[in-house]
Amino acid sequence: MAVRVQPEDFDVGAELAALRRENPGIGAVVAFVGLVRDVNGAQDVSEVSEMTLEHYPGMTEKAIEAIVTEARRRWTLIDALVIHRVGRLLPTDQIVLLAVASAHRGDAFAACEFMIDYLKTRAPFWKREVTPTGARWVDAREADEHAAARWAD
Amino acid sequence: MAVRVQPEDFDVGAELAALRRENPGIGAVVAFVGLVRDVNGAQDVSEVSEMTLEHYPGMTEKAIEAIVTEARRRWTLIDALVIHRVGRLLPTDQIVLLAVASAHRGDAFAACEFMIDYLKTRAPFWKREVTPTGARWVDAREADEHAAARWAD
Amino acid sequence: MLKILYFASLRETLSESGETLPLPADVRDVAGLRRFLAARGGRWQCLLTAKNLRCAVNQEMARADSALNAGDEVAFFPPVTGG
Amino acid sequence: MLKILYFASLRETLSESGETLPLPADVRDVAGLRRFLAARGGRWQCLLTAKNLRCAVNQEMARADSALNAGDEVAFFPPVTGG
Repeated sequence: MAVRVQPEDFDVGAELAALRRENPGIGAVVAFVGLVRDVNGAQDVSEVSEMTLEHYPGMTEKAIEAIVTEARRRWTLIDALVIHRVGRLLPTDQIVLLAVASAHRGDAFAACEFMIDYLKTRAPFWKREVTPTGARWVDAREADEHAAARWAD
Repeated sequence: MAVRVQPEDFDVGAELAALRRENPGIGAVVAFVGLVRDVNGAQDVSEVSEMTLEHYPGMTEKAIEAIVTEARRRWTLIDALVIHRVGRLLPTDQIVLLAVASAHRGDAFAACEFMIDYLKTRAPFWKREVTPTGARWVDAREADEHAAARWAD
Repeated sequence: MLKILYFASLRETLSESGETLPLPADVRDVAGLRRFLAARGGRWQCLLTAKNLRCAVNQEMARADSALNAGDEVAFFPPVTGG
Repeated sequence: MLKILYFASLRETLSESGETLPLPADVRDVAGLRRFLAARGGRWQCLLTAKNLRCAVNQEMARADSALNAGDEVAFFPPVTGG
């Protein structure tokens, strides 16, 4: 189980290979990659030319680790990985990678979707977008709250 | 949308990069990789030393394309990819890659899980395992039928 | 003519991967072809006795009452186990 | 002492990323600290008026009635928007 918060980009193929590490008990890997879109989803359809991701160093890592721990409590997982970038990002850039390895695919799908839903509402990251009409902080999406609420015990 | 049935291995990182093709409308990519486990899940816990995947050339591709078409009808997807290997495989080898690109993650997660559930019950592939007690054809799993039945209209 | 294909454990049981034969006069559907083949006796009886035998006609999943016509490609196989 | 941090739009509104101050005598919980800071007036009133303001104490999400003690690290920020 690895959690990394970093400005650098990541190599999905290499990260998934490292997660599997030739473990013959793994039958399924599910991965989610979040990317910067050039369209602002929250308020209007103006073009996004760049984005800055701010975070709360220290708490961010703890919050993500708590999410991974909760996923491992709920499902039978062999390993999990979360990489989240911070700093300046451009459209088509990778923002986040979540990957889960398990014996059976049901666990990996559920855990991966649970982790991104929780991360979206519980990990202290904030997006600031630059559009032709200026820079602004992205509003939290109600859809993300609903997605996270699905997993309530 | 690409569907490939091939004996050759595939490079997940390169395939996902090709799927995204720098399209700035893509906000989410969900990928599933199925791998050969060294443990037989269906009948007992004897070790699997190798596996052969047989298929029905022609129908296989058509069946997978129908599954992808159905996924695109149900969800808003930007692109989708399925690669399924055939022939001789060893534990830890990659068997199948399904990847879905969409604007929002909910569509990508649902479509990817739908596609693998349907592929497991509708695409003509058959696994034959070699274990210390001999070779045998893998029995269809009731769990896979249940997983596919969840998506019935 | 009918092109018939057998896959996986069924192919091994029959020691045949396929055959081509004229559409038998009294065979109108998949169930009829199964009865016709099983009537050969011996290992061919598995066409009737095999549990959960699946059939595709012209590469689409078919049912017992799916119609057969000359020129069709018919495949018999056990439940699929890919992925 | 209390270590207080401000993030994202709140940090910009306050023109402050954080500060350190002695735990005020009458501040026992997060709600009390918000009132104490807002009482500075001007831009600080947003500590009370900001919609959906979130708070963490010692890097764990906290509520209005979460207790505060000397030595705590308290952070205020808008709803998160990562991923």
